[in-house]
Amino acid sequence: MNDQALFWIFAILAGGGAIGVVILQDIVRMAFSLIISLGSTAGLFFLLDADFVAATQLLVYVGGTLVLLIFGVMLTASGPFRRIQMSSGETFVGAAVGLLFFSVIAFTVIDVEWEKLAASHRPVVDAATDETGSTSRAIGLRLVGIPADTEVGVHSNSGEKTGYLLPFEIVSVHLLVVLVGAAYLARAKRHETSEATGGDA
Amino acid sequence: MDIKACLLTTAWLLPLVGFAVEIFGGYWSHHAPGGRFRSRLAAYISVGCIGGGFLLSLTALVFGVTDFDLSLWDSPHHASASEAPATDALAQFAVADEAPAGHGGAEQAQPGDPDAHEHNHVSGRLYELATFGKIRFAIDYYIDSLTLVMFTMVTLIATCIHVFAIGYMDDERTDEHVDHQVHISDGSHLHRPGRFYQFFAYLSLFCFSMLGLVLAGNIFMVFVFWELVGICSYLLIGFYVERHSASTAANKAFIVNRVGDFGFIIGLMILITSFGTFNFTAYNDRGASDQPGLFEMVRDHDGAVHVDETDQGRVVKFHTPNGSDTSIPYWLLVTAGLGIFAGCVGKSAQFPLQTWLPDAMEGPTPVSALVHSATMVAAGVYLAGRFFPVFLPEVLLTIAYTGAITLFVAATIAVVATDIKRVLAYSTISQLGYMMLAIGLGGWAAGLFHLITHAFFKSLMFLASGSVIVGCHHEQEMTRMGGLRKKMPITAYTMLVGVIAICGLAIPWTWAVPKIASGWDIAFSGYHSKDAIVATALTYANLNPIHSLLFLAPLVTAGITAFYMFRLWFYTFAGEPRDQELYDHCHESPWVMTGPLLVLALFAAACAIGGEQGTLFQLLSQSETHVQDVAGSAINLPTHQDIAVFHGQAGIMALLVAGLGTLLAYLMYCRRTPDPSLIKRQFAATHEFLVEKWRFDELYDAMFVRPVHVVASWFSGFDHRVLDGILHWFARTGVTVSGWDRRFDEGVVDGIVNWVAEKTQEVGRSLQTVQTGRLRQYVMFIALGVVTLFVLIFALFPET
Amino acid sequence: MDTSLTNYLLIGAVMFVSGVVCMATKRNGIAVLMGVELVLNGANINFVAFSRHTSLGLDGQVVSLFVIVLAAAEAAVALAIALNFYNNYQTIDIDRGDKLQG
Amino acid sequence: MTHTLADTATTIQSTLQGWNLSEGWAMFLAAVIHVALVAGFFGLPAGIFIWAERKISGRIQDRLGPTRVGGKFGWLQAIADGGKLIQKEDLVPEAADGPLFRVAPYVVVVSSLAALMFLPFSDGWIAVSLDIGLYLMLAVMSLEVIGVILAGYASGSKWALFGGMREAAQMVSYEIPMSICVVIPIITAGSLNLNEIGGLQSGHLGNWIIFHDPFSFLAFFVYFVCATASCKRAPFDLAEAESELVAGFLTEYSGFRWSFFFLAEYASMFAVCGIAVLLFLGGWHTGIPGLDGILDGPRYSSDSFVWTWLANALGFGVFFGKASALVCVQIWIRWTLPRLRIDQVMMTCLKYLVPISCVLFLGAVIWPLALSYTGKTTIWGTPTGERAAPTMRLESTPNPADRLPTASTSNGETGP
Repeated sequence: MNDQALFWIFAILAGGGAIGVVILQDIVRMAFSLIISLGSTAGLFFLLDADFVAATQLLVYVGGTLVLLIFGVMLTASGPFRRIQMSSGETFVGAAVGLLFFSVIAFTVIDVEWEKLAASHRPVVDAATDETGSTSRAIGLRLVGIPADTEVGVHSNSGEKTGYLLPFEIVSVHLLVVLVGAAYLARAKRHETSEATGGDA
Repeated sequence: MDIKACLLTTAWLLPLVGFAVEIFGGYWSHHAPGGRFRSRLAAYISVGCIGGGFLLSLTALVFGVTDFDLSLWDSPHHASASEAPATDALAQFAVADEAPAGHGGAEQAQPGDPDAHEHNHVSGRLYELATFGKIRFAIDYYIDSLTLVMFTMVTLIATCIHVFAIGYMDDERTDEHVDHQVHISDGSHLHRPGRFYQFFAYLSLFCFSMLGLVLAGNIFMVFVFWELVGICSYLLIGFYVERHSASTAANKAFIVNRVGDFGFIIGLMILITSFGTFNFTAYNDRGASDQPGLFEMVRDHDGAVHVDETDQGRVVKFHTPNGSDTSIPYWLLVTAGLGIFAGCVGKSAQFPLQTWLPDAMEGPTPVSALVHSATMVAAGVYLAGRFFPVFLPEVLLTIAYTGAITLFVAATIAVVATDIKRVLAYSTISQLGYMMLAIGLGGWAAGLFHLITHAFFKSLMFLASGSVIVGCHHEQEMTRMGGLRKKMPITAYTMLVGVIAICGLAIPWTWAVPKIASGWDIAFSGYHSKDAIVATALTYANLNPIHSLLFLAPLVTAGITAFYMFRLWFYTFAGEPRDQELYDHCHESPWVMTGPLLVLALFAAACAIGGEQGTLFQLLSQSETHVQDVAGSAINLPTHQDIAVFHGQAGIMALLVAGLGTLLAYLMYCRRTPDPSLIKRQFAATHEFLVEKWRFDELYDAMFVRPVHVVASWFSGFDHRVLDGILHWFARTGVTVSGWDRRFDEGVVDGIVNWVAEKTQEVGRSLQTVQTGRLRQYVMFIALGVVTLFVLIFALFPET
Repeated sequence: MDTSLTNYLLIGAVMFVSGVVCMATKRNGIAVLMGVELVLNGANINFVAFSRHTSLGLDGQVVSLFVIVLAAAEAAVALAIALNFYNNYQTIDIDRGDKLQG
Repeated sequence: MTHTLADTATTIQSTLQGWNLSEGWAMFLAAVIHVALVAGFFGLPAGIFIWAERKISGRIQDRLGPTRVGGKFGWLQAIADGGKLIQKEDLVPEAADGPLFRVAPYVVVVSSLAALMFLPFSDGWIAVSLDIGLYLMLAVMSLEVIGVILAGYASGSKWALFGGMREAAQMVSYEIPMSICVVIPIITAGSLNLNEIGGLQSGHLGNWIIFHDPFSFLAFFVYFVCATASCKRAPFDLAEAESELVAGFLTEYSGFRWSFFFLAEYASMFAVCGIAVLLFLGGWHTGIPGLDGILDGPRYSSDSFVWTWLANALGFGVFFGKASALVCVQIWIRWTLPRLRIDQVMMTCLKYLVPISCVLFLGAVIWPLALSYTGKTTIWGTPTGERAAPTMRLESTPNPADRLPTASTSNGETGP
């Protein structure tokens, strides 16, 4: 029951924040509602027992990326650009397409009966996490190339899983490239962009 | 590596350096400081190179004298000569005559013993270019006393000539050189930028090639540098390309040489294919000393050739250390020798290929001097000497006769020539004939001895004539000169030295008081060498009476030589000036030209001191391969004893004849009794014949040129009608076919391509409107696209 | 007890769609970036939800980690680009940046 | 959420459920009570430090500092200030963006106080014990900057805007070396769990991670600099640089919203210093071998509640003392060093701290390998395996990582 309650709180905050980003006109308020949305997404991750992902979401996304975005907002949103009005036609079309799109996805989501999947593979993450309920060690091992949950043997086609060492390395190199690239793109007085990247890295 | 080899290699490569520097740096020296006149830098560079080469060769010579343990003053030759009094000469000759084979035995001790054989040359490998199985292409060197002497001689003379050329070619150091002998259509003279540095670059290359030829240790290298020498002579003879005569002369020299080289190549091919090696001898200095060389294979240490009678006919068995009985047919070896000699004929202008040399006078005089004395023609004689061991008696006989004919013919032509340089040219030919004759007669040392001495006095005389020509403002006709000795004393008297040297005049103490002063005649170099040759010829004639002609020809020619040489000198320097105006304007040449004259005069006079007991001769005879008579050949080659026997008589005869010739010349051209013009009128036909050089050119014209023209015209006719016809037909067909092809192309292919292109363009234009460049619309399209896809899928597959 | 997978997916759908709409309607460049972040997060929610409820296992979480990190990188570069855009056009309205239209 | 440690939240909830309330209500009440506890309990150190700062600065400037309120030490000064601030009117400027302006202080104070939830004051004395506690703590603390930026932006004044932007830049850049330095003790201890890291440092001083190897020793100081910068303390207080920007992002604030910022600042000071103590300075251990031995017994054997409680109380005292000492050092620095320029701040971070911390990190990674040639796992400290391990880990089903070859490489791996 209490997870239920927490879920609904976070869900409403996340969805509402997202919709707020669309609806609001003031760029700064959009940013704020985005923060709310992403932060409560972190909450949802907690409810999904993905504590490490949740913490990362907070640290990197909310603490890094969004600060970055707001920073950009501050740099650009001088006077006229705080609120750029769009024609009502656009608004209407956007809303229509959005609703269509949402209906499509929602139809799919509801149409598929996930219970089969869910029922069959219940204990995966429990097995992967250690008894403290933390997935951090499992994920870390996975990132250095050792799939932890194969040891438990619960995982299907567990035999040849080799983890994520290569993607991990690739991503780190990619971050370095981004660091350089951003530092180059934002020349002169705007070092901050590149630093933020480093912070996330 | 042997010290001599080091020195000589350096001396050999120095001129190449000079050549490279001048050719590539020439433009720079063109613009060197000094206004519109170019700097003498190029000249200094090449003089430095060749001079340094001379010093190095001299050092090498000194080393050689010690290394080849020359016992100069008590050599067996000298001993035998000294204890062979003229009185019992005939008796000893009789003994020699009865037992000709004994000479070989008596001789075996001296050059026969291996260590002496080891000591008289140094050969090795500088650099290996490529190896194909057994055949090695390599830069080898073969150094014996001949090589050393040749190096010293060539570099010394070349140095003098370079220095002389600095003065002679001085008018080339300008951007506006006027060539007075070239008339352009509008009657004016040709104006061209001077070619000072090119000239010296060519000279350097020339010396490089000649030295390379002398140093060469294998046939391959010999051939390469042989051809290089030919090229350089071509470049230098045709130096004034604008003059038609010069270019034709260059072509003539080149083509005639090709004729000889044809035989030469054949000879080389035979040698290579049948001996399987390029090398002259096995290496004894550095490099793999595995395979024996040509010379060792043909003759053993005693100089004997093993001839066997097999069912294939006569064969020459190779003399190999491992005793493997490989052999070459006798006639094949003879052919090889003849081929190589053909090459020598071409290079050193022997009968019948002598015609190019006089025309080579078209080149600048220093070039003539170089060509005539040190490099070009010397190459032929040197090569004949070098390949001496390979020559079989038949070949030697051919060489001897060729030399005899050449020397006589050339001398006779020289008698009537009036161009000062042409006289010298013909004299060169006849002197070369002498050398060849000597080699053919087995007087190896004598021939090369004459080569060296002749090089000195002939270069001297050419330079002197060059100085005369410069002094007389490029007037070469002797008939217009006269009495110049007052105007240019140095030239005149140095020339006189040369003349005396070539005529072989001397005060023969040997004959007068043989006991005390044997071989100590008061004489210039020419006397000794010619004397040696004539002595050899006399001995030969006595050993083989059938070939007495080979003795008469040189003897007579000695007289003729003396005649025409003094004629030349009297014409030019003595008597009264025939052309007053010319006489007034002529002047003595600057020191840069007279200096070399003096140096060369010194050498022409003194280089052969002591005659056959002198240092030079001894040096040369160190590297003489002693040859034994081939069994079954009718020829008996004279030995040193025999020559020593006849030496005295030969000397006297030669001297008398020469004196006669001199006297006649004096009477005719100073005393005018008998008047030469009278004689000319009386023997008009002969004179005409001689002036036309025995009509050799006409003969060749009739024999070769015209037939070739006729045949060529036939072929050209065939070409024009038949071949061109066929070709044209093909061409026309091609044109028509391609016409169709073109129509197909333009119509069908291009049509398709253009159609596709247009369609693509239309589609692109229609799609252009979609690209609004607006990000948000793109996103909208994406979303709509997804939705539509979804709807489509569900419309098409409702059951899934 | 657990909330069903469907709810999470629906939340993800909401975030995704609103992100798309945000991208499609907002004229402010930064706002478009926010839309992108929303889209990525919607996807992330799906990943994590699947990793919790289906055989995807921890891989889902790992993938979402990668997504987060790369999103940060993307944001950095995109923001740098946006600032350059602002410097060159003196506006952040991306509709001005239609130089590429055909 | 699964909790292995019986932390306060679950204790309260279970007790409430003991009074047969429904689970939902129990949890709700538990949350309320918990928040009250946290706010009150963590507000306390903040108040103390506010007072301490005034006294210390007074001493440093050769003044007496506050003397009036509450006796000659003025120890009620903080409370008096709070009272005054609460009475003030809550002003929102005309140009400000109302809602954001109002909400910003809450963001700041919530994030900095919530960070304290993951901080163990003694073994097991922790609000929420997570296996990734440290990570989460840093994450939550990094949210504080958002509030500051919003505050600076929403005030609608250029001073505030500049302050906010400087804060953003400074925060985002100083997070890099700070997190790298935090990673060093983590790889030494092999755990993200603050409680566990603290428990590992029992025994004599050599067991403190700061003395584990030269790199962690240097890392402590780098971390301390970054921490000072990340809670906007002098000489890095560019965000509220009185001399240039009137009061930075605080310019437009007054009353209790302003006091929230103030509270948040001191709370986060205490938080970062607490992290420093736990990561480097041996947590709640005294560093005296005998004493720690005595205390660790009851501390890790949960048989007798009272002794455990007493031992933990002692540990709390030790921990609090260490943390307060560090805070005092920060105060001392503030009143000693002049303020840097913004470019100097940036340069310090990017050109010096980042490379230094990277080098230290590499060194700390290579250190065990280098040591492994000497056969020892530490230079002077007791090998971690033989130290007393926290009991709450004892009844654990051995986790899968233990059976993996790579899991036991770092010498911080805990075994029973």
